[in-house]
Amino acid sequence: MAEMTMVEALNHALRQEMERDESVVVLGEDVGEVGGVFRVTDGLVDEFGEDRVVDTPVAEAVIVGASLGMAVNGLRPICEMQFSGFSYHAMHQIENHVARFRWRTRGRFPAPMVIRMPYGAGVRALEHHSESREVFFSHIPGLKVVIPSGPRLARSLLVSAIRDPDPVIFMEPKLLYRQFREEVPEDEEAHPLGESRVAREGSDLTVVAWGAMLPRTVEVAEEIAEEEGIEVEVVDLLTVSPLDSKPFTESVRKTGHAAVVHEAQRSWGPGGEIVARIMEDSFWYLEAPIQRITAPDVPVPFFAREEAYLPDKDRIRKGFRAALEA
Amino acid sequence: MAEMTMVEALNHALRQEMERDESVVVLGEDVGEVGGVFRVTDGLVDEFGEDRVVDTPVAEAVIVGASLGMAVNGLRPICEMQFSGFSYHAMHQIENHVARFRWRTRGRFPAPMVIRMPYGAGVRALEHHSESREVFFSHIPGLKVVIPSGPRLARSLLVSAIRDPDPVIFMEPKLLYRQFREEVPEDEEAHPLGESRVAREGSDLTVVAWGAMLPRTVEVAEEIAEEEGIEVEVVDLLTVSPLDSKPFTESVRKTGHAAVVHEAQRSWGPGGEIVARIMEDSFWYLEAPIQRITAPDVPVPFFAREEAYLPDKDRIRKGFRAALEA
Amino acid sequence: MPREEMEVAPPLEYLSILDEEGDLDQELEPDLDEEELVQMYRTMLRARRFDKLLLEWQRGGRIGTFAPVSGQEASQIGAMSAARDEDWFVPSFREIAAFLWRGGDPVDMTLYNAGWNEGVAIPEDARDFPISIPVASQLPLATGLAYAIRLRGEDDVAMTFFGDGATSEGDFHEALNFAGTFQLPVVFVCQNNQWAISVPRERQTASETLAQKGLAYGIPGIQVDGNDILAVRVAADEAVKRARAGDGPTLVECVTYRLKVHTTADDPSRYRDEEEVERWKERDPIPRFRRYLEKKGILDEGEADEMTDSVEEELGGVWEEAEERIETLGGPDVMFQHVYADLPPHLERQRKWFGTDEEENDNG
Amino acid sequence: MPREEMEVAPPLEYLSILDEEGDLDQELEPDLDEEELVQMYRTMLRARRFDKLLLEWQRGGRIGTFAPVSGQEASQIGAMSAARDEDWFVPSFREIAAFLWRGGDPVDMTLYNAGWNEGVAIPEDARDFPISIPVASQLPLATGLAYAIRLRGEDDVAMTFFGDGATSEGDFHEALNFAGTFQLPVVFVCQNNQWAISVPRERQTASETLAQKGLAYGIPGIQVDGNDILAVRVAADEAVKRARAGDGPTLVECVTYRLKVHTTADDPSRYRDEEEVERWKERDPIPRFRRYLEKKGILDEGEADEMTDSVEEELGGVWEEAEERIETLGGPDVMFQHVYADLPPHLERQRKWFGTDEEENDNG
Ligand SMILES: Cc1ncc(C[n+]2csc(CCOP(=O)(O)OP(=O)(O)O)c2C)c(N)n1
Ligand SMILES: Cc1ncc(C[n+]2csc(CCOP(=O)(O)OP(=O)(O)O)c2C)c(N)n1
Ligand SMILES: [Mg+2]
Ligand SMILES: [Mg+2]
Repeated sequence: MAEMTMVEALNHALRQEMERDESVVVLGEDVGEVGGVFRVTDGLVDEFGEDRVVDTPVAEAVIVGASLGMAVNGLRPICEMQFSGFSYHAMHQIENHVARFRWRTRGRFPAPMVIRMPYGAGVRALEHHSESREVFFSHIPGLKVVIPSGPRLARSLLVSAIRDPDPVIFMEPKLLYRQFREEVPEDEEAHPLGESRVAREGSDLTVVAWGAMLPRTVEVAEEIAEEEGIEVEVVDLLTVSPLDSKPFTESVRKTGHAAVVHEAQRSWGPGGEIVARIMEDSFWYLEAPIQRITAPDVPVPFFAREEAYLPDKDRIRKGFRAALEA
Repeated sequence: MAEMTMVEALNHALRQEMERDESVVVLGEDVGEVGGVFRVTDGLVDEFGEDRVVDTPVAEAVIVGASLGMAVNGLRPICEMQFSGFSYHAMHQIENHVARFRWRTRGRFPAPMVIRMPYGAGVRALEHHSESREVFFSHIPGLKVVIPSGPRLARSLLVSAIRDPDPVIFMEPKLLYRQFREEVPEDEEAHPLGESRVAREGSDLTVVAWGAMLPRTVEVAEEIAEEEGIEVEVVDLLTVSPLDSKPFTESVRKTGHAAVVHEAQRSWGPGGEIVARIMEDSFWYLEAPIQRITAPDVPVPFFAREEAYLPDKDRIRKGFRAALEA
Repeated sequence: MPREEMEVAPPLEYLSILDEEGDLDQELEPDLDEEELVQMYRTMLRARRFDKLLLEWQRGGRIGTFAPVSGQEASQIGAMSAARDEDWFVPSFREIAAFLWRGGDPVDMTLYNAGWNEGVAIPEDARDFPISIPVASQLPLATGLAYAIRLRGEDDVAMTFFGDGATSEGDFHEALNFAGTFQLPVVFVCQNNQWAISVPRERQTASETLAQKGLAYGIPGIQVDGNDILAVRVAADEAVKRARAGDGPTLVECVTYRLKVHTTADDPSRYRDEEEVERWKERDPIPRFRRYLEKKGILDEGEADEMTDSVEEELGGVWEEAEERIETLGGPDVMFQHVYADLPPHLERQRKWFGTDEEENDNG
Repeated sequence: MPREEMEVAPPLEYLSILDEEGDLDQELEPDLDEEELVQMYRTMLRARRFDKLLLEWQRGGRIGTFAPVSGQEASQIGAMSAARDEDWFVPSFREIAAFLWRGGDPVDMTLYNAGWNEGVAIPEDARDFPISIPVASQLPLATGLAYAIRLRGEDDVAMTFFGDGATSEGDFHEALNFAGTFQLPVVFVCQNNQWAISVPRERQTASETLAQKGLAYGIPGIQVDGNDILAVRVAADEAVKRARAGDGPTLVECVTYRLKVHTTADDPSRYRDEEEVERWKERDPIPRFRRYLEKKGILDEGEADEMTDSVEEELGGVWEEAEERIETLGGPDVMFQHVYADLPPHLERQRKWFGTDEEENDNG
């Protein structure tokens, strides 16, 4: 066991999978010598060579489209969008082909591939580097969308994503890249896709969160438990799509109160789906309206104001309080 | 007054606006001689010339990006994505620039432009021609998203979209292009953006719909009123974003029951936002869970099965019944 | 400190072998097997005939919109026949002739055109991609196939087809540049049929030829008379050979013509002169090739006519067969197949709406 | 029925005027106003100096990530100085020197780099676009500006900047093709600084030059020594003239070098040799141009040194001024400004969370 940051844990997963299966290849802008702008692919080119760790031209559509071709022809490509803000350049390849190639060929040519992308605000990055658009990908049938909330899960989810028979959008909350370390076992560990988890148990309020919002949500839950004796149950989605809603809809049956925390903009954002699922499964148990604790409906401001944009512990706590009001 | 199809009404709007304001230009694939594959731009090139009605190369990103440049430099471009399924090719231009150019320049260079696109299923079209992804655009701050539900509104909304100081994604439900005619006045008529409307009044159930789902929703409401005396209030969004939620959240305060009908896939789709708004504004008035009546989470099937994919009157009626159960 | 003209490598060529009269440049004539030449001719006839049937079925409401191939048979079969079965075929949406050359089943294609997803089922051993509707979007895919070939040290080739309009898309650019950078075994076959729906070739780009676009990527370009099946074949043979040898991609521009509508939703009388069509009919690739085969004594007149009849007969039963197949197809819940390897729980619930009488809003 | 090499129009040229020793090809020397030459030199110094300050501020945590310009001053100022004020400037993210030539305010740029949206405020009369981070995405925009110019029969020009890496993006392709098709008044200035982050020019594309990519669009291409400000200026003058005359776009490739990090988040020691940097330092555009000015007697050594000092002085107060400005900036609710012309009701409600103590979840 070693203490790893999320970046190291992801690197660990990539290295082990590349060792285990020589059909695994990594491609993207600057994933080679430089090891990716966040160093997630650090050292891989030395170990596995330029043919399996491929620095591509600056061209997102062909990075994704070529990955699909590779997947069809026996490889397991893991491509990187340098930032999620540039994944829109490849949106047509993702929507028109990647998500539905299995379907377009009646199962003949599945697309086992992973599109990795750092996303989210909070690291003083430039414009277009901080969005959180998990909804775009989650709304497209045929894709799986995975968002880890810590190093250990990042590793074990990436392993599953690489082995998955379907295309996976793997969104990495870059705020967590180096925020904390966790023990990550050397031995294989694969967290199944399509299963959310209860990150903290509680009986008074159900809160759904994921990615960079998860740790701060758990922190607030701990604080509020200590200070006020209110026990918040926190559900960490992990796989955003297909959504495993049972853990949180059932939790609501117990708590009667719910909130969702996300850093995406509010309107037409991911919170709506969470609310709707609870509405559909557990309406009769609800004792108060569900709260959405989110970023506002504005472009992510330049970094001097990004902390104000992101839901912080204060806003999360306020949201909890509103959700608890009966 | 003349009876017009939606295609004719849109053409009418374009013609009148081009006459009124010579900075208005139309561009896209095949919008010239051929008048657009659906004939929405029919005859415009004859009247206004090739410089203002521009057949472009097959290249969606530059169609959108160049439109933005035109808008900044004093024109009022109306560009066409031949089908919404190819708007993803331009997603990066829309997300990275169009939606936020005003914001990116602190108001110095606003982007008064319209991106028109036929969308939705039901006309026996080819693959990639039938999706309904209003959520993509609605989730991006800075855009307005408009979807008309009939010829007269299509005309008056397009007029407003063209005159709007902000970029508007104008989604045209092609199932309605020629489905029915309406009186469309010769004289100017502009329906303000950002205002939804009550398409039918009722006191028992609130239903939100838009686009191609609106007429069939109203039909079911009429039938159910006649047959069972149940009065359904139908709210037609018209502007999907920014969302005018008051008409439906207030309606729910009266009816206690609600449903939303959309042809987009269900998960992470537009229904979630409608549910969340009602949850936030009118939870205490809800007597039953809100129903989402939607397409399933699968790619739109080839056309032999598309009728089964789309919510039909039967499924809408079942959804109404579920929403009415207390 | 000079000011000077720069030379551009790689080469850019023009090739034509068999002219409109069926006259031959014997020095350039390829040495092809007689049987194969007959096969090529027969497939051209099949494509032309199938096109006609599809048009009839479309006009009769039996199938939906489709993109006829008539006029482009030489461009497609000349190119496709240069590939082996194990090579990859990555079509656009108009490759009816290439599809038939690959051994594609007209019944499947009819199902596809009648709106049934089952029509895109691809035989287990075929390396054929499905029709690609989004213009140029298949080029990156072909490039990826080729990358995998190269990585594994195999000598397969990926051959991809697209139109003149497709050269304007970003995907064209990114794919050719990627293929050039990694010297991948792809053959890019541009079907320059003069029109992208209503937009003529000259208004698609200011580049004089499409072949020269290869220069932007260090890729050899060759423009061929696309209605001359021998020229297309020779250019494709060279391109395939180059790719197989590890010497990278080629851009082959076939100058041809779309004799019919863009798709059956299109009305070309709005934008092009009948005269232009008539001129191109004179360059029809099929009679030209027939004259060649006759002159070479490979087919005599009787055999050629007989072949036309036999093709007609062969395809005569396709609609009936397709109709029978349609009878056997599943209900609406087929739409849930192949979305994922395993149906996730929420989709399993949604599927039940369609298969059973259950209430719809089962919290799917 | 020939097989033949094809000639490619339009022209493709190479140009260099002032070599590394400051020696001149007098036949090619442009006839520029002395005052302007001095202005060009001074702006190069300002850019170099400002770059250094930004780097210091970044290392000290005062500002965020930025992309230094050092080494590319000639490429940027040579090109930009060919344009008039009324022409449009459409930069990428590294155009510090071009920005200064346009009269941009270093204080604004500092605010921008310190993460304040207020830093992109553009003076009412300036036709300057904001920094464009998504690689190549600004090219379509420039093309649209140019379309509007042409439509109104004006003689302005849009000049847009981008890197070698940018030539791989679909946006590059679509924009150049669009501009070529409509013969628009755009000047495409490629800053080929040899690297796209860690990827060297030779691995970005197999095309021997970037200038030749213009051929794919029927656009004249010229490759110039980008560290030779006279060559850049001459090429840009011609391109601007061509555009202004209605003769369409030009692709100018400036062969230059990024002397510093890609951005301050980058560590070039991981991928490039210090030796390469050293070699390019010898071709530094600033001393080269200084030698030229001195030889011409436009500046003497004392004046040149003095200018360096005065530039240092001028920029010395920028940080303090920026800090003062920051003090005056609004709170978090500034983020609600300029999203729409008028704040929609739901945003008005959301804005209140930030401005007041109201409960957050006000049904925004
Ligand atoms: C990305 C995309 N944009 C637009 C369309 C609509 N469309 C279908 S075919 C076509 C023209 C294609 O022309 P070309 O590439 O020359 O092929 P051809 O139809 O002539 O075979 C267009 C614009 C599309 N299918 N995909
Ligand atoms: C669309 C897009 N993809 C990726 C990036 C990340 N990125 C920023 S700069 C850069 C390299 C650009 O190289 P080049 O065009 O040569 O410009 P230079 O940085 O050398 O000036 C990359 C890949 C981006 N900003 N935008
Ligand atoms: Mg064509
Ligand atoms: Mg560069």
